[in-house]
Amino acid sequence: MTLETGRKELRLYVIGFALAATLTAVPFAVVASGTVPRDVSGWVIALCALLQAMVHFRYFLHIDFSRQKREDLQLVLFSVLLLAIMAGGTIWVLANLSARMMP
Amino acid sequence: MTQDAPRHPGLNLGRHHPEAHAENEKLMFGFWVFLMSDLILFGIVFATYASLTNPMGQAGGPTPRDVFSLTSAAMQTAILLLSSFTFGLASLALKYRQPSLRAWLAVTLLLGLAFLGLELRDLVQMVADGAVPQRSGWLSAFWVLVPLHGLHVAAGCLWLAVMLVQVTLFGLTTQVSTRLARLSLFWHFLDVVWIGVFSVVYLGGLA
Amino acid sequence: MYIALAFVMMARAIAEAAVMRLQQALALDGGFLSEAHYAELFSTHGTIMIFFVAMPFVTGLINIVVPLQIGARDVSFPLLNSISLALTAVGAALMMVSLVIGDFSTGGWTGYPPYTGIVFSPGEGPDYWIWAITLSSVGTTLTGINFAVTIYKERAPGMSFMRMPMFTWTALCSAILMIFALPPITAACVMLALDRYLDFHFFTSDLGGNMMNFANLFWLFGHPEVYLLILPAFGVFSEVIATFSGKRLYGYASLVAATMCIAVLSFTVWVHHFFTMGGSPYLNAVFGAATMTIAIPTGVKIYDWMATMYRGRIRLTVPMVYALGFMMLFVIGGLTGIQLANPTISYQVHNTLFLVAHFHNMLVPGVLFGMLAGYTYWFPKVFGFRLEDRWGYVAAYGWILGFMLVFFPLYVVGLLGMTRRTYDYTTAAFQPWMIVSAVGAGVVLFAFAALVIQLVRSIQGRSALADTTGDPWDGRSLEWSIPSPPPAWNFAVLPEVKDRDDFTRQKEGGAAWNPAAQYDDVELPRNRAVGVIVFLTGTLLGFALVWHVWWMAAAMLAMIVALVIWIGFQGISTETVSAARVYSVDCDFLARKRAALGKSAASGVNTVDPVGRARA
Amino acid sequence: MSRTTTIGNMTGFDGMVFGARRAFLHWSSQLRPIGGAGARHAAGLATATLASALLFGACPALAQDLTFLDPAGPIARSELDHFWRIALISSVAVLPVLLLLPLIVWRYRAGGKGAFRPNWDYSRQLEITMWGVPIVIVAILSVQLVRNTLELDPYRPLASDVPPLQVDVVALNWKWLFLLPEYGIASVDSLTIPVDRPVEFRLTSDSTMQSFMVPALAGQIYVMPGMETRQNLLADRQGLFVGRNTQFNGPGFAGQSFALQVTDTAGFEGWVSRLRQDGPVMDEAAYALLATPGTAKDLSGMRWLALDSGGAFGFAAYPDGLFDRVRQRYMTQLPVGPAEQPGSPNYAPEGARQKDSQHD
Repeated sequence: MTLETGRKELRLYVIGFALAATLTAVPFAVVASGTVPRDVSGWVIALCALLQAMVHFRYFLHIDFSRQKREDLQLVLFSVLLLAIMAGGTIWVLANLSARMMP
Repeated sequence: MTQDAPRHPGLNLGRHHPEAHAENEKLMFGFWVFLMSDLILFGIVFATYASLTNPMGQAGGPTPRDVFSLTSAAMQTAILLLSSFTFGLASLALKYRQPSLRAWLAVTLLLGLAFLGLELRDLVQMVADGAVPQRSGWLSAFWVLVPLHGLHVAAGCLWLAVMLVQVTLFGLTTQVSTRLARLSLFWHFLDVVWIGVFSVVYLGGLA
Repeated sequence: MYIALAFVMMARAIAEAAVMRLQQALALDGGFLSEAHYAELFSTHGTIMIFFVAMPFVTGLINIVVPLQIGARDVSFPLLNSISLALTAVGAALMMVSLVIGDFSTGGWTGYPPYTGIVFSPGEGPDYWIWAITLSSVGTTLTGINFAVTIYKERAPGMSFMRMPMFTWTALCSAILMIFALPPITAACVMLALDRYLDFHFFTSDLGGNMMNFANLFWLFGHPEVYLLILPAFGVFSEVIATFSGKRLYGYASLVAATMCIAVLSFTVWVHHFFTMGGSPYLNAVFGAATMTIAIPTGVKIYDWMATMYRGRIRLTVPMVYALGFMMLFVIGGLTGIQLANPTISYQVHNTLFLVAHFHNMLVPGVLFGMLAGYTYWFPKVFGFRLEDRWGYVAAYGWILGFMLVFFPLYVVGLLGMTRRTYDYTTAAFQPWMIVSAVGAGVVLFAFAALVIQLVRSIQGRSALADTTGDPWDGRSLEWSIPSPPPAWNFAVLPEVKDRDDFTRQKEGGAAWNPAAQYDDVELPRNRAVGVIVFLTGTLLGFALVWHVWWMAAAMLAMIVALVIWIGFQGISTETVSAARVYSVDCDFLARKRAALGKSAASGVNTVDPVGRARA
Repeated sequence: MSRTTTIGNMTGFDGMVFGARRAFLHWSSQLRPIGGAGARHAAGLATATLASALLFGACPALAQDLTFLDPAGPIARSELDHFWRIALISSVAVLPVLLLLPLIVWRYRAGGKGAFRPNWDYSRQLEITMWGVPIVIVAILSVQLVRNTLELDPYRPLASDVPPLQVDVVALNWKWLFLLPEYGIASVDSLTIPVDRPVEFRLTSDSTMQSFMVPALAGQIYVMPGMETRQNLLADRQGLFVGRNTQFNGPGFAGQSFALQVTDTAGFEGWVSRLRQDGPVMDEAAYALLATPGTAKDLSGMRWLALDSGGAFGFAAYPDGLFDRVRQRYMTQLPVGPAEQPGSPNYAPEGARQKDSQHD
């Protein structure tokens, strides 16, 4: 049984690795090709980064929706919320101020 | 705490150490909290970097296109991702008491050092090109953001080396196992941060 | 053995208190007596008051009270705790060193560049400010982690989140703020340091630096910081008001919700500190409205406390006087806060003494009264004797009166356009108000002296003031169910919690002060010298950085890394207190307790033989 | 400037302060019957409070040159109205505390008349009121806030038949330099503007971050090196007003204020022509001298056109494009060292350095 679970867990790591590798390769390819318009490539990069971060949390850091892991999930989600407020807010505020002060 | 207490995610201690789970609940949770605090720190530096990545912040100095190499960034990314995977294998080896544990840890350490070597090479090249932090606000932010991650990786490598020694000296005691579990969190977390680095700094700068 | 441990704990608590008192005395001195180094004084006053008076006071109180309230033996990570304490002490030590060697910053507690940059302040002053704050902010982050884990993982069986005492709730929120709000100031300070030391360009005027980002980062920390300080004070008031009204806390769920709302909202309002920077009206309006939103949960809290007193039986003890003074004065500060949340009003009164009066109106009644109330309230728990009343009342009324005299005039002169941080002025109309304010400062100084006298007289008369029962106020939460001072293991047996006011439930149901069925061995962490080493290396590191002594800085850094690795090779060292020892101490206490309650000393105590059943 | 307005405005505020004190007095006098040590202290406290009331009362009525409380333009007036409106609306939540708290303490003191209900800890109606009323109040306040903020954006040009007067402001340590591009004149620490004509300030700093404020006419706005902020205002009453920097920037900070004279058009024209006729021409060297740290008084020995006894002076002309050049200095590709940044203690402009070397 132990061996079976072990193999299953190994498979999860392999899946995670494969997904992460793909999600890395796509944006790199997009940028390397140089043919994709800038705003499109920006969205691709952002989306892939977000997905890959989720892949890492799911397959490497073992965060999921199961009951025992809820405390950590809540912690991570709360942190991400604050991160969004703080980092997003900083970018917004500074862009706004700079636009008003550099005619 | 009983043995039925929820096992901490990422804590692959296996059935050999039931009491270790209880003991480590708070250590692991505390480490998660620390990582989240660290995440905010990185977020702040990222936001600062983003707000300085514009012509005003670059002050007529070098731009991302002048100093970044997509190939080098891709190599670093690949190495770090691979090291994350090998650490995962080490975690499994730890959980199932396989003798390959030390080998996987050593491989991870080597990959980490290779990553640092590549990053260092890039930074040296940038200095040679005059892209020093004193040149512009944008470069200042770059020189804080990327080396900050590098410093974390270096700390992780040092920690790995210490753990290799401890595994050899003490064997897989509870303390050593749980330290390895926390180190694995740290290592995977650094890879998550690196996703941000290569997306925002390298791909964002070169797109 | 336990005496030794208790002694160490007490010595630490006294050391903490001594540091706090010393700083406080200094800050008052600085603020009111000397005019020669005015700029240096307002900078040190602000920095010390926020970082080295309010923060350690709050941290210390949480440290002592939370483990007792949740029925735990200690915080989760005692070693980490001593390291954080050491780092805070490092910051305080650097502040003290700056008095003697060199000058401190003149840039205020906010230290805005480019004024504090190398171009305009080439001296060592801002470096002291930077390192004092950076090192202590790291300590505070670690403290926050420790508290959060303690509250999450160390609660006694049965104590669900909704059964936690209010003070513990506020401590949890405060810990969350420590974890998430401190990184911005650490980052901002390090960036400023890089600007000053290595000619980076984060906040410089030239080469693409953006000084507006410093204000942004500083207040990203600064606003949560004030809630970090004020929430535990709210917690203290919740405990004090419920206890001295002899009543369950009204609207517990509301208070919890309000506390959480405040903690989260505090991250969404930082721009109101620089409405006048010239942001677009949309930006300002969004953050202005967000700021006002915080008034909702805060108002709810005030009304909840009033409802707690309603239908209660109010005892006007010293902590209660602070609580009432707080509520009356705080709403006035709240009103001016609502006004300041309006960008258009902020245009007029920002940087004037109106603003200064406002934030002192929040921080003095809010934080300081809260901490003094908590100090008076929990003092007998920690030291085994109460504080003497007479000087306590003098101090409390003195603080309230002094506060009004000092700060109400500042509101007026602020509206008249008097700027903060001016050491002189030419408008004669300001003067009468400033005289009133100075008289008020005298009263505050007197109130502080009263606190010192109170402490001295209480120590002198400690036998008369002794608290043999462990429950001097007819308290409601678990900390009052154990002896004062608590033994090193706090609880002889970890309690089973069944209610929000569990101790009151026990007392009413006759279940209080009964011996446990079974006593177990207790493992306690051994005291280690790590804290002292961190303190010494940290202080030397800071000093070396301020004075550019690179070899020393490098050596200290290397020492810290070596220390961390060395700790890694040490086992967790604990010592065991035997069940018999725990049992006998508990029996002593219970016997005393029964004697005090006038009950038969024999009943029940020896009917079971717990030691026999103990695992040891 | 009418004193009545002043006093009228102050009543509300004094009312607030005195109201609080009265409530406190009331409350503290309640302590007496509660007995114990409290009573004696309460008596002492009441005396002390009374003494403080006398002190407050003894303060003379407010001086003539009132600022925010006696506005001389529509913007500041709107801000002041807003100030009182917000205070009034907020009082709906604040006053009950000040009034009810003493009552509750009195009625439910130990030994008092109030019924003791130790387990009463929830009431649905009360909960709804406690959350509902503040939410409604804050909603109303927010509407007011958004409206007022959008209306009084300092960048928004003011509607008027007359074209606005352009004034460029350079913040120096520790003085204010005003440039009037329309007329070519410049002045330091003193400015005259015509009544009923909008003024559009463009502001930058050649030093640290500062804050420009004329409380009688509008609020303040930050002024930063390399950046340009704006302030639009209008004076509808003649008089002499004070403006100043409110952001601490070193030893001369306390003295960094300026006189703003609002006159009729003739008075303004007279001021302009006086500067044009009698004022010297400001050249680069003169600007470098101006920019050196020090207050205007420190420069009173210069043979420039003195405008008042406070050290203010004026110029008939200033170098072309001075404002933009000052701003652009920090936006180049080159570092600007301490020697080139006015306001730095190490500031050493070319002119001053040459003078030094001549002395040697």
